[in-house]
Amino acid sequence: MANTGAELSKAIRACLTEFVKCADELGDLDQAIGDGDLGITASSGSNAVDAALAELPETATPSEVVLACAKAFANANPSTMAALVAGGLLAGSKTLRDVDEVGMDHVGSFVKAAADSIGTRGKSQVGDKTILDAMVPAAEAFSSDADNKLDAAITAAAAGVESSTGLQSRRGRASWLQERSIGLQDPGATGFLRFLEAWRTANA
Amino acid sequence: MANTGAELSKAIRACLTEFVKCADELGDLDQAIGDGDLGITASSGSNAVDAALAELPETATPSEVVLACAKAFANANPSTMAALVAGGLLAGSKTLRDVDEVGMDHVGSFVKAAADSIGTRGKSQVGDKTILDAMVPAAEAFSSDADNKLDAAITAAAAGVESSTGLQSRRGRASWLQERSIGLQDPGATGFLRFLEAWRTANA
Amino acid sequence: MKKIINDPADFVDEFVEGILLAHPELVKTPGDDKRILVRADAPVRGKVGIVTGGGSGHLPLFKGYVGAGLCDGVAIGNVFSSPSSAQIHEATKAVSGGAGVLYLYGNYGGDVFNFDLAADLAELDDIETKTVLGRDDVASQPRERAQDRRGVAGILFAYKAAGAAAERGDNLEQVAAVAEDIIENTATMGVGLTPTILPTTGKPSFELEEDEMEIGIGIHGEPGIHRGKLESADSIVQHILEPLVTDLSLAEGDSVAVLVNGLGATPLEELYVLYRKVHQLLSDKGISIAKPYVGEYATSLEMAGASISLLKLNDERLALLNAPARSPFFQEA
Amino acid sequence: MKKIINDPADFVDEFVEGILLAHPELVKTPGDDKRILVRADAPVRGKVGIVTGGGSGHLPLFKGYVGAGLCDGVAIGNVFSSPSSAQIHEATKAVSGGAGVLYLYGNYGGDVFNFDLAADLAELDDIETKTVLGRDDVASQPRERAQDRRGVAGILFAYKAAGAAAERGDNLEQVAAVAEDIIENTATMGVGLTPTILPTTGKPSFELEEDEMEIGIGIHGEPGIHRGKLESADSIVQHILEPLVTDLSLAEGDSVAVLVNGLGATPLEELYVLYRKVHQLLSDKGISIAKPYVGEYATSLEMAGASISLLKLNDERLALLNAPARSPFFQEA
Ligand SMILES: Nc1ncnc2c1ncn2[C@@H]1O[C@H](COP(=O)(O)OP(=O)(O)O)[C@@H](O)[C@H]1O
Ligand SMILES: Nc1ncnc2c1ncn2[C@@H]1O[C@H](COP(=O)(O)OP(=O)(O)O)[C@@H](O)[C@H]1O
Ligand SMILES: [Mg+2]
Ligand SMILES: [Mg+2]
Ligand SMILES: [Mg+2]
Ligand SMILES: [Mg+2]
Repeated sequence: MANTGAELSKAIRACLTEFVKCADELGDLDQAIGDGDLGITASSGSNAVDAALAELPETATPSEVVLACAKAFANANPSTMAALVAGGLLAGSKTLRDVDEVGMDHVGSFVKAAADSIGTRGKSQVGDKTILDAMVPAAEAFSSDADNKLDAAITAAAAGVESSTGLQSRRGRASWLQERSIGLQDPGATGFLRFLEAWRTANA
Repeated sequence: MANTGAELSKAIRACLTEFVKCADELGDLDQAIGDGDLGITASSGSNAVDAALAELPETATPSEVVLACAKAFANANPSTMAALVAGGLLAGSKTLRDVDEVGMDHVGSFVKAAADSIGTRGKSQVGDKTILDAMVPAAEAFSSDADNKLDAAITAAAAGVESSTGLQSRRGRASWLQERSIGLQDPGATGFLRFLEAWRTANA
Repeated sequence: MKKIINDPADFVDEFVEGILLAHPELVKTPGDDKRILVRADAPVRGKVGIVTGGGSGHLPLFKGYVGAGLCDGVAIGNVFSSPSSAQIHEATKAVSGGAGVLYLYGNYGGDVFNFDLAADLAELDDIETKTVLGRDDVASQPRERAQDRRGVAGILFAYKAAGAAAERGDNLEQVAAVAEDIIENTATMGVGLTPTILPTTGKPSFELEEDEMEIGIGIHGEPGIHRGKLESADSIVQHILEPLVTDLSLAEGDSVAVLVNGLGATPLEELYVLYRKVHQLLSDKGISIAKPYVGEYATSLEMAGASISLLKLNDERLALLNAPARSPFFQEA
Repeated sequence: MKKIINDPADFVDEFVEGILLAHPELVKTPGDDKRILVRADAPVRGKVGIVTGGGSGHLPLFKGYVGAGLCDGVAIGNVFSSPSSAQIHEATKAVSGGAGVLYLYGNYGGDVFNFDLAADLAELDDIETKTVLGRDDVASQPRERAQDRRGVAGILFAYKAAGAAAERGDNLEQVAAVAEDIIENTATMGVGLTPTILPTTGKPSFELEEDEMEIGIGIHGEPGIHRGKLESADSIVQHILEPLVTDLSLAEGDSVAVLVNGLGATPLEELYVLYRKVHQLLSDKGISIAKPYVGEYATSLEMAGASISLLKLNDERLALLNAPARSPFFQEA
């Protein structure tokens, strides 16, 4: 598998069509532990990205494609997730500088760079019960020598979501719940997992 | 039957104990056609009258008893009914000036004077669907030569309540309903009827 | 009934006490009865006094309009019910500065009968009074019976103008004429979405289905002129504005004051959505808005809904609206 | 969902348009994006600019505090969600008078990350920025983690004081220090009775039983510290006031500003019932109220509930609160 910018753009748009189906689930999870707007961030962010990609010229490089995603997602429904993911995509896009065709071997470093950016901006780390609890193990799976790296990343992200459910939230709105956050599933981490699953359904 | 001021006071207090039981009914009727506060006017007005009468000296004349009722009722829960009834009682009290013992033959002119005062202050007459639709026929019955004047007045007031239910309201809040007031029972007229009935239950 | 109150029977006394504790430099109670509030500097010698009053549950109406350039005193009834004539009489004495007293309040039977009684009592004290009734709710009676309309939020304009006239030294007749002029040129209509619950009875002030609205509803939940499915903000404005424009015979080139008033639970955001459409529709007709008010000016406790009032302006009316005024709830600099 | 709106997706744009139409002499939008409002006279040359912002649904917060003696500009997000960094950046440029810009807003992740990004962008334009976060909700974190508290109604005090400091000519560092000083001495706690319904999703911001209240709830419906049966107004004040007094280490002889703030649907009458008890309890402790505010200052659309904020005063803080200010929603003469 190797994608030009145009192919990457197509794959992202196919994935998002699938991904937005989980908007209600994310909204409900965020309702329980936060403010309930993650469903809107997911759906309006996806729509904005889709529209931005539709406007890009065929000749856009993978890095330019990711940059367009970041800007669109940041401005669609600005929020914690929007700002952190946009910052993560910006950081990720730098790992693709000068890359014309993205292959499976680029994904691990891309996801890791994005996760690092989120951790820095959000002052957060694995175990804080955030998106990082799914992202960091997934990044490792992408960099592993698993046969099917996407499957391995999905398994790892799902395990991260599950294990973090038992933890107390230490970042963002959910942390205000203190002990009461224990047992509730993190919406951001779940969103990341659903994104990977949507990619598999749409593109694998 | 003939009552001194003290006896009149006792009879009024007994009647009011009975009368307040209809407060919810009056409130509900006023809810449908007005603002729903007539139940409060009836109950807090009755309580205030009861308290005022309890404070009067044994030697109070019938006219002084009625005057005390008027003041207490006016200030308890001031409203249309409170102001009109208080004004009516003031006017009625004048018919009892120099009367030491009230008899059945005083009642007709008392009720008529009260009704006249209400009509003047309220710019209203029989057929406007107000308390007058029960009061005026009752005043006539009290002045008639019926065997049991109270029974006759109750029958007349009940007929007035019933016939006015079919009319369109022309005074007070209820008039804002225009055609929609047709078919709804007037709370003020009903209150007057209930007062007579309570008098019979408590004192006859 | 979800309310932040103590014993419902103490509700009015307690919030009035709160007002007195919060704003001692602006309002005071002249005697022991906390249901009577007057300007801190009352009586103002030589100035016409203005007394208003009515039921509670409408803050900032009525207590909120006691202050410099506004009313001088207020008599406060229980929730949605009139103050007593004794209270109105006491307020009258407390604000009388020797130039007479204007009674300016909304046209509700209970209030009228009690103010009339108070006027009789004031006469015995040699205090001259005149009465002007707020009668701006066009939904309550057709134009031919405008004298019988109930008074709602539009009385704000009359307070403001009559207060300014009294402040500049107009005599009782002139102040009453100003108030009457404003009221004749004011038209209001409301829309209700959800009722308030009366604190003492626990009952709703009216009933509507989950998807319904009522146009023309009164501020105590009195029935309006149209009940139907809840419509968009823009079409609500369309329903309401046309009758107001007709009622005031507004025409191209006219200038108005607009009051978009929240009835309690409706967010300020929604009031501005309404204002936007009012502005657009009036602009389309060539009518300009020289003075906008958007917010809660006359409420019905936690009722959801709003009202729109128009006042046809001329130079005199606008100048009176723009004159300085200051109460705990209303300021014009 | 009973709301007076048009398409929920247009809600924010439409009410902002309403604000602009109603108050053109006070606020303007510097470019095409109506989500950015600034003082009509912005940029004020030589003055430190103050930019705030955050999600919509809290009127008069945040847009309401743009004006003379207050903030200079605001970036407006969707309901309960942050404005974008691009919008904050544009507001920054529009108010920059050459003396730097203070970012003063509530401590919410989405806002923080977007303001931080905007600060990076402003640096590229050679505009110096500093950030002070409103962090007054004592229910959201214990005193030891006061830096992580969320910001609620108490930010009003910081706007007022920092705005006055900027107006009198303080430099960026000084204005930021004023804001920080105020926030460190402000403590707020709220109580929620009923949720708001989010216009776009139609869902409630939180859920409570018919007879329940939640103490410590946030203005987006974030969970508080105690959920239980609805209690009387007086006992609600008792629950809330003690933690505030402790948090600020208030003692006999101290003087405070008090803000009793309605969250949307709660009537002004009820706020005064709360104020009454606050006054009584503070008096009992020998603490005097030098500056009371009672009304809706930071809401959550039509949520029922209230919050109480205390600011420990000294002469400097009180003078800054009393300095003149004027926005469409807030005036100090
Ligand atoms: N400081 C942080 N670092 C990393 N992830 C965070 C942080 N704060 C929140 N998150 C993630 O963001 C998710 C919530 O996103 P969102 O709903 O956009 O937040 P908000 O509504 O508070 O702006 C959480 O479930 C969590 O995964
Ligand atoms: N102008 C009037 N003349 C005579 N009776 C009237 C008049 N207006 C109202 N009423 C009577 O008063 C009753 C309502 O009383 P009340 O509930 O106290 O009025 P409100 O709540 O409007 O002050 C009506 O049912 C009617 O019988
Ligand atoms: Mg969220
Ligand atoms: Mg009634
Ligand atoms: Mg009444
Ligand atoms: Mg959010």
